[in-house]
Amino acid sequence: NIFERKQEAKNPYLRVVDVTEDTVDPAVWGSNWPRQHDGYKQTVQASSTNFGGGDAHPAEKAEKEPWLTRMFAGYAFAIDYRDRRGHAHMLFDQEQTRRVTEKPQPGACLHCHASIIPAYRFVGKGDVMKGFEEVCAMPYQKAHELVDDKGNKLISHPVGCVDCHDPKTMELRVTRPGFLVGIKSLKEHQGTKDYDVNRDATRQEMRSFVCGQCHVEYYFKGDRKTVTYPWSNGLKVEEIEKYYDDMGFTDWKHKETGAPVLKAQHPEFEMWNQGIHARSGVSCADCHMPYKREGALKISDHWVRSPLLNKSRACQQCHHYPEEEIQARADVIQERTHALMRRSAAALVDMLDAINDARKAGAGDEQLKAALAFHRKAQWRLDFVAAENSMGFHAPQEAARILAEAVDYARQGQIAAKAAPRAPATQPGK
Amino acid sequence: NIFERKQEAKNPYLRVVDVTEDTVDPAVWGSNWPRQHDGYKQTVQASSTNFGGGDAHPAEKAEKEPWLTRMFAGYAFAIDYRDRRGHAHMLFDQEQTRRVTEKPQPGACLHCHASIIPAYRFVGKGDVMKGFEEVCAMPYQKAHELVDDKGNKLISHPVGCVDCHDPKTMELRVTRPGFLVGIKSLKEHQGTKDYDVNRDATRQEMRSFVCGQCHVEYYFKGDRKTVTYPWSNGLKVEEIEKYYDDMGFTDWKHKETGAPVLKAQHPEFEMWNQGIHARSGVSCADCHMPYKREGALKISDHWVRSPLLNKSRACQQCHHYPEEEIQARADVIQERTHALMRRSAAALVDMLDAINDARKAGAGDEQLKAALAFHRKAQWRLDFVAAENSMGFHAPQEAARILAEAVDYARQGQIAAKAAPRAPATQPGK
Amino acid sequence: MRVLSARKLVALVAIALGTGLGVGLFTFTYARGLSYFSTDPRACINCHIMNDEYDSWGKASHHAAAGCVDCHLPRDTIPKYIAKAENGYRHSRGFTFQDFHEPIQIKPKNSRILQNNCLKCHGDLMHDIVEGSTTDVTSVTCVHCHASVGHGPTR
Ligand code: HEC
Ligand code: HEC
Ligand code: HEC
Ligand code: HEC
Ligand code: HEC
Ligand code: HEC
Ligand code: HEC
Ligand code: HEC
Ligand code: HEC
Ligand code: HEC
Ligand code: HEC
Ligand code: HEC
Ligand code: HEC
Ligand code: HEC
Ligand SMILES: [Ca+2]
Ligand SMILES: [Ca+2]
Repeated sequence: NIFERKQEAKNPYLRVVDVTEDTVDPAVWGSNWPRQHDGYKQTVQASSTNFGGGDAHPAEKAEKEPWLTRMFAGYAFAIDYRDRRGHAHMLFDQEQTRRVTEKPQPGACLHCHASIIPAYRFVGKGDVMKGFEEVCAMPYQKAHELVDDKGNKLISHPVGCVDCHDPKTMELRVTRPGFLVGIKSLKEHQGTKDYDVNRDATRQEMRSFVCGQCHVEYYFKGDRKTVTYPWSNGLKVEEIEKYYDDMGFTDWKHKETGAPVLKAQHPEFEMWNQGIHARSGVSCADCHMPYKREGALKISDHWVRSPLLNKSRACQQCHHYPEEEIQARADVIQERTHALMRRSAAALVDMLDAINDARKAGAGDEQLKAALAFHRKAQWRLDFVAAENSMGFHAPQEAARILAEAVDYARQGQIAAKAAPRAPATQPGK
Repeated sequence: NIFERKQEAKNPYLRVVDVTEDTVDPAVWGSNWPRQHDGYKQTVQASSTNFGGGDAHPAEKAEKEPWLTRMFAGYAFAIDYRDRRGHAHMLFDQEQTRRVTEKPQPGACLHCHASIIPAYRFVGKGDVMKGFEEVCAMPYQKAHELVDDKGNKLISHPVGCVDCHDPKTMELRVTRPGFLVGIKSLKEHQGTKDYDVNRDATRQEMRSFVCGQCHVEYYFKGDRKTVTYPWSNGLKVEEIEKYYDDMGFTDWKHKETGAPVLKAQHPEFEMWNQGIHARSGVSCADCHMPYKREGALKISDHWVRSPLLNKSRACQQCHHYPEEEIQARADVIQERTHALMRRSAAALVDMLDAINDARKAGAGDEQLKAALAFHRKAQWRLDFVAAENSMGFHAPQEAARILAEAVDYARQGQIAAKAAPRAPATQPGK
Repeated sequence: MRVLSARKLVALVAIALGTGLGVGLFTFTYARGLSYFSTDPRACINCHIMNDEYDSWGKASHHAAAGCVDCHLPRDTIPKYIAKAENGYRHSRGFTFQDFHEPIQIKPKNSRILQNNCLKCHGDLMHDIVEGSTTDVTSVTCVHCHASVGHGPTR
């Protein structure tokens, strides 16, 4: 046993097969790096925590949080919106969601749900950026069925080794066009010109940036539905809001109130950035892919999942407290956030009711202008925390701040709706 | 166990003078412990930070936060309410405040502003608890002028060595009746019977409890104005609120709205208890009295002040970041809290306006019942954070949560006031 | 191997007794259990499992002032060898069966040894602040504030 262990310490990187930019199948890489591949395969497993996703049959979020249905009235998310689960399922879950099966979606969706760069390269005839833009603009089904010259399907795997690793050096790298462009615009805003993430980022930064490729707020820009990260004013909730407001962007018209509202999607990267862990240089991988020892080797656990399922490695490397204490700390943060989320949701629903009442009494868009503006602001904030997947853990005070603002705007919207002049056209002298 | 050194019970300090339970003058103790006394004397110095008190002429808080005047309408705090400063000033500042010079106050005030135990003992004829109750019930000036049998003034020093140290052993100890009783009721609530802080607390706990003697929320109980810490339901803002609600307690009737409101005073101990530092066993003294090296000795810095004036000792032993980074972290927390405080204050003022309008339009207490209940809840929460002296630092997410609730209740109060039936007596058929 | 002094021999017996239980001498000698006699920090990394601590020790403030045993083993002879036997047994066992908690965490008893060793070197300076309590449960431990002296910051 000890003999074995001493041997292991010697040569970790023996390659038995060649991997290239086109090797999307993780099993092939697995011949070279079986330990990482073993971990990767575990992401099919069901697993869940108090607030973390991961069940074998992920529940509709609206089961636990019924107000979501009203918040998303008129949008695809009202039809089907489930808990997330492991990486192995990402492509399947997207294919199956009624948001895709019942609503037309663009190829853009695939940007984060598949090992897609070879497809972009193929369509762009070598130019990944061009291919990316074209695939985004295709209908979802057409994009998904793309084949190469030999008739082989180009898109068939969820996120794989090639999406995060350079096949030659195994170094981390960012491949997603959305992130490459987004981080550049952010750095420019912060005063750094011509930022090239694969050239300029530190290794520790890369341990978060590879995740920031997908775990971010996005929108589809223009008619060609280009996946875009709205970061050119910064990453905070009000900075992103300003981005959308300035360009007059809106995701959909709310079915109950008619307000032009926004959808926030999984802003983990943005939220993490506001927290103390990010400030301290603690990366996504530190918690979600902690080192684990296999014999004499230390490897990154490629079973990406909730760190609360793995507290000894994920947290105790830095926090020398018993596991129960670590869990309790996370609980305090998440429960505070959850209670505030419910509070904001109640305020939002009251506002919706008030606007509906005003409409019934005859108030029109003009009279409800102020109320609808509050609706947009309140909902954006509430959704930003609700769609973020750590229930406030990634930035506890920031999450609470955002929810406090959500409450304030929702209640002000309610007040504005109640104050809106009723049936104005028939009011004389005004 | 055999390799543990036997603890020596000998008295370690070289003493040149004798100090007893009646030695309230720190200068006398200073002959034995000149280094600690030197630090103590520094507390006369002016010093201030972004949000920390300490100027030579402390400003009226309402200069920076004008809404305070409306929040305190009808109460002594509307007349004169300043930034705190160093311990050396506490007795003088209390004598001078217009809250004392223009309003009748009880002897209870002295509990936390003077080295008062000998006075309690004298008045109680040896029974400190009895003396405490009697002094509380006296008028302020009478209590302050108490003399002993020889005609010497009993109350003439701010907090001194004897208030925190046992003169025989120099061990930390709690002397304040308010805390002794309060912590006992808290422990009982938590399931520990007959808790005696001086017997049962660990040394590390004592490093916070000595501060918790005064840096706490309190009220004067009953006609005899007994200083009481409202902790028998727990230390959280809503637990203390429940305590007051259950007993029907109210500090004053708000002058504008007539709501029966509460005053929160410096709940540092309570807020700290909700934070991650307390959870990690980091005591008040760790940050506010860090160790410092003087020649061949390491001692506790008795210049109790803002840790942000002393970051290298107060923070950097545990957080190995440059001072600017430490300051920046505190800034982020305090600025978030401050912005939320302003937001809650705006909501509170809107609510006051709405209630005033309703009253002008004829609504009475009965019609405004709901609004006034919201006023009480909102103001209690806002004041809890505003009166706490760390601008959220002691428990960042908790402070934000409390303010989120304050906003919610204030806006709901505004809504209720707007909805209150006007001039109801004259409305027919309703 | 050099001729052992009588004192060391006594100690060896103590260790061997501890180690013998369930582990066997193979582990002990192959993994250089004898390194427990040494005050050379390199002795500790005969187990690669100690590599992290060794590396971080080398970068932390004390590597010129104190070696592993200065902090982690009692100074007095007899207690020292008892601790060596106990820890030697547990470490060997742990290394063989790989059944210990990771990350490795210091045991309460070894924490007290550590605290005593801080005071061995710094006791004079600490006189005023630790008076009346050094290693009892209610004491203020040095690592509460100085967790990084041995192995650099952990977070
Ligand atoms: C300091 C540790 C830490 C860091 C750093 C961190 N996270 Fe997390 N993350 C957590 C915890 C704890 C949770 C809550 C898990 C739960 O509720 O079970 C979480 C939740 C999540 C979830 C939901 C997991 C689930 O099981 O539902 C995702 C997705 C996520 N984080 C992604 C990220 C990304 C992307 C980054 C970097 C941008 C990041 N995290 C950085 C600790 C961390
Ligand atoms: C190519 C896009 C992509 C990348 C890159 C990516 N993720 Fe994910 N991640 C997803 C998607 C999509 C899901 C949801 C899958 C589902 O629900 O079917 C997901 C789910 C998760 C979950 C939830 C797992 C569970 O069991 O509930 C965690 C945690 C997570 N990701 C963390 C990370 C971290 C950490 C990184 C970087 C090391 C990362 N992700 C990189 C797209 C990505
Ligand atoms: C910028 C990256 C990105 C894009 C673009 C993206 N997703 Fe996702 N998707 C994720 C991540 C990350 C998760 C996991 C976190 C979560 O569930 O919030 C996820 C989760 C999901 C899930 C599982 C949970 C749920 O929402 O029910 C479905 C289904 C899904 N996405 C469908 C889609 C569809 C349809 C589109 C296009 C309209 C799309 N995704 C576009 C990154 C993306
Ligand atoms: C979502 C991103 C992601 C995917 C997908 C991914 N890895 Fe990794 N991988 C990482 C990160 C992050 C590290 C840590 C690298 C570092 O610290 O520089 C890593 C490290 C490694 C290492 C270096 C040794 C170690 O364990 O730290 C190897 C080898 C490796 N991965 C192989 C693979 C293989 C094989 C696959 C596919 C089965 C794969 N990776 C898929 C993110 C990923
Ligand atoms: C690589 C180091 C590292 C890892 C891994 C890590 N943390 Fe932290 N954690 C820190 C640092 C650094 C701080 C900030 C305080 C400081 O500077 O000491 C912190 C702060 C915290 C705080 C207090 C701040 C807050 O947001 O309330 C909590 C709670 C916490 N961590 C929990 C966790 C949990 C749970 C995990 C595992 C899921 C974890 N940490 C993983 C380094 C880490
Ligand atoms: C982890 C460090 C830490 C701990 C523990 C801590 N504080 Fe503080 N305290 C601070 C910081 C930082 C501030 C903000 C100072 C400023 O704004 O200048 C502060 C502010 C204060 C202030 C206002 C100071 C001023 O200059 O205006 C008081 C009073 C105070 N704390 C008392 C306490 C008490 C009592 C306890 C224990 C119950 C405690 N603190 C625990 C760090 C701490
Ligand atoms: C006997 C009551 C009492 C005790 C005990 C006490 N304080 Fe105070 N403290 C006060 C009062 C009263 C003031 C305000 C003095 C003034 O403004 O005139 C104050 C002011 C302060 C300030 C503000 C200093 C400044 O420069 O702005 C800090 C910080 C502080 N105390 C911390 C502590 C800590 C830490 C402890 C325990 C080690 C402690 N206090 C123990 C009553 C007390
Ligand atoms: C339970 C302990 C306690 C009691 C009782 C108490 N104080 Fe204080 N007082 C403090 C502490 C602690 C501070 C410093 C923190 C602050 O300013 O909020 C303080 C600060 C002050 C200050 C300086 C700042 C300001 O508010 O202008 C004045 C004046 C003052 N108190 C007067 C009084 C009066 C008058 C009473 C009686 C009605 C009283 N105190 C009762 C603990 C107490
Ligand atoms: C507000 C509370 C408070 C007051 C007033 C106070 N001390 Fe202390 N003192 C402490 C604390 C807290 C410690 C740290 C004790 C510990 O860690 O056990 C301490 C420690 C000491 C020590 C032990 C050595 C050291 O520096 O840690 C001496 C001696 C001492 N104080 C003397 C004095 C003298 C003399 C005065 C009056 C000039 C005084 N103290 C006033 C709180 C106080
Ligand atoms: C005796 C040790 C100690 C001292 C002194 C200390 N801290 Fe901390 N600090 C901690 C611990 C422990 C945590 C919680 C994270 C963890 O468990 O690693 C923490 C967490 C934090 C955090 C993140 C949590 C939050 O509330 O957002 C900040 C910021 C922070 N400390 C700042 C400071 C500042 C500023 C000071 C000095 C005024 C200070 N600390 C003094 C030990 C300490
Ligand atoms: C200056 C004193 C000092 C020296 C020298 C020292 N250590 Fe440590 N060691 C510590 C401290 C402090 C801790 C942390 C204890 C704690 O967290 O309570 C520690 C912890 C450990 C741990 C447990 C891991 C953990 O983080 O709790 C191991 C293993 C360890 N040391 C091994 C070594 C080895 C091997 C050497 C020599 C290469 C060494 N130490 C040298 C002070 C020292
Ligand atoms: C035979 C292999 C081996 C050698 C040689 C070794 N260690 Fe360890 N050590 C381990 C293992 C395995 C653990 C984890 C055991 C556990 O946690 O139960 C450990 C744990 C520790 C711990 C923390 C756990 C505890 O018992 O408190 C310390 C401190 C430590 N070792 C110090 C040392 C020092 C100092 C030396 C050299 C004098 C040394 N080790 C030599 C294998 C070894
Ligand atoms: C073998 C003797 C020895 C032991 C054991 C020892 N030290 Fe030291 N320590 C020194 C010497 C020598 C210095 C550097 C000279 C000086 O500044 O006094 C030093 C410096 C320090 C310093 C100042 C430099 C720094 O790292 O910040 C601290 C703090 C310290 N020691 C704490 C500790 C603690 C805590 C322990 C126990 C975990 C410990 N020491 C164990 C000898 C020792
Ligand atoms: C509550 C926090 C705390 C605790 C507990 C603590 N220290 Fe310190 N220590 C400090 C601070 C702060 C300094 C810096 C003093 C200065 O800069 O004047 C320091 C400085 C030192 C120094 C360096 C003095 C110099 O400037 O050379 C040594 C050595 C030291 N401590 C050893 C210890 C030992 C040994 C213990 C345990 C008995 C201990 N400390 C417990 C906070 C602490
Ligand atoms: Ca979006
Ligand atoms: Ca009060």
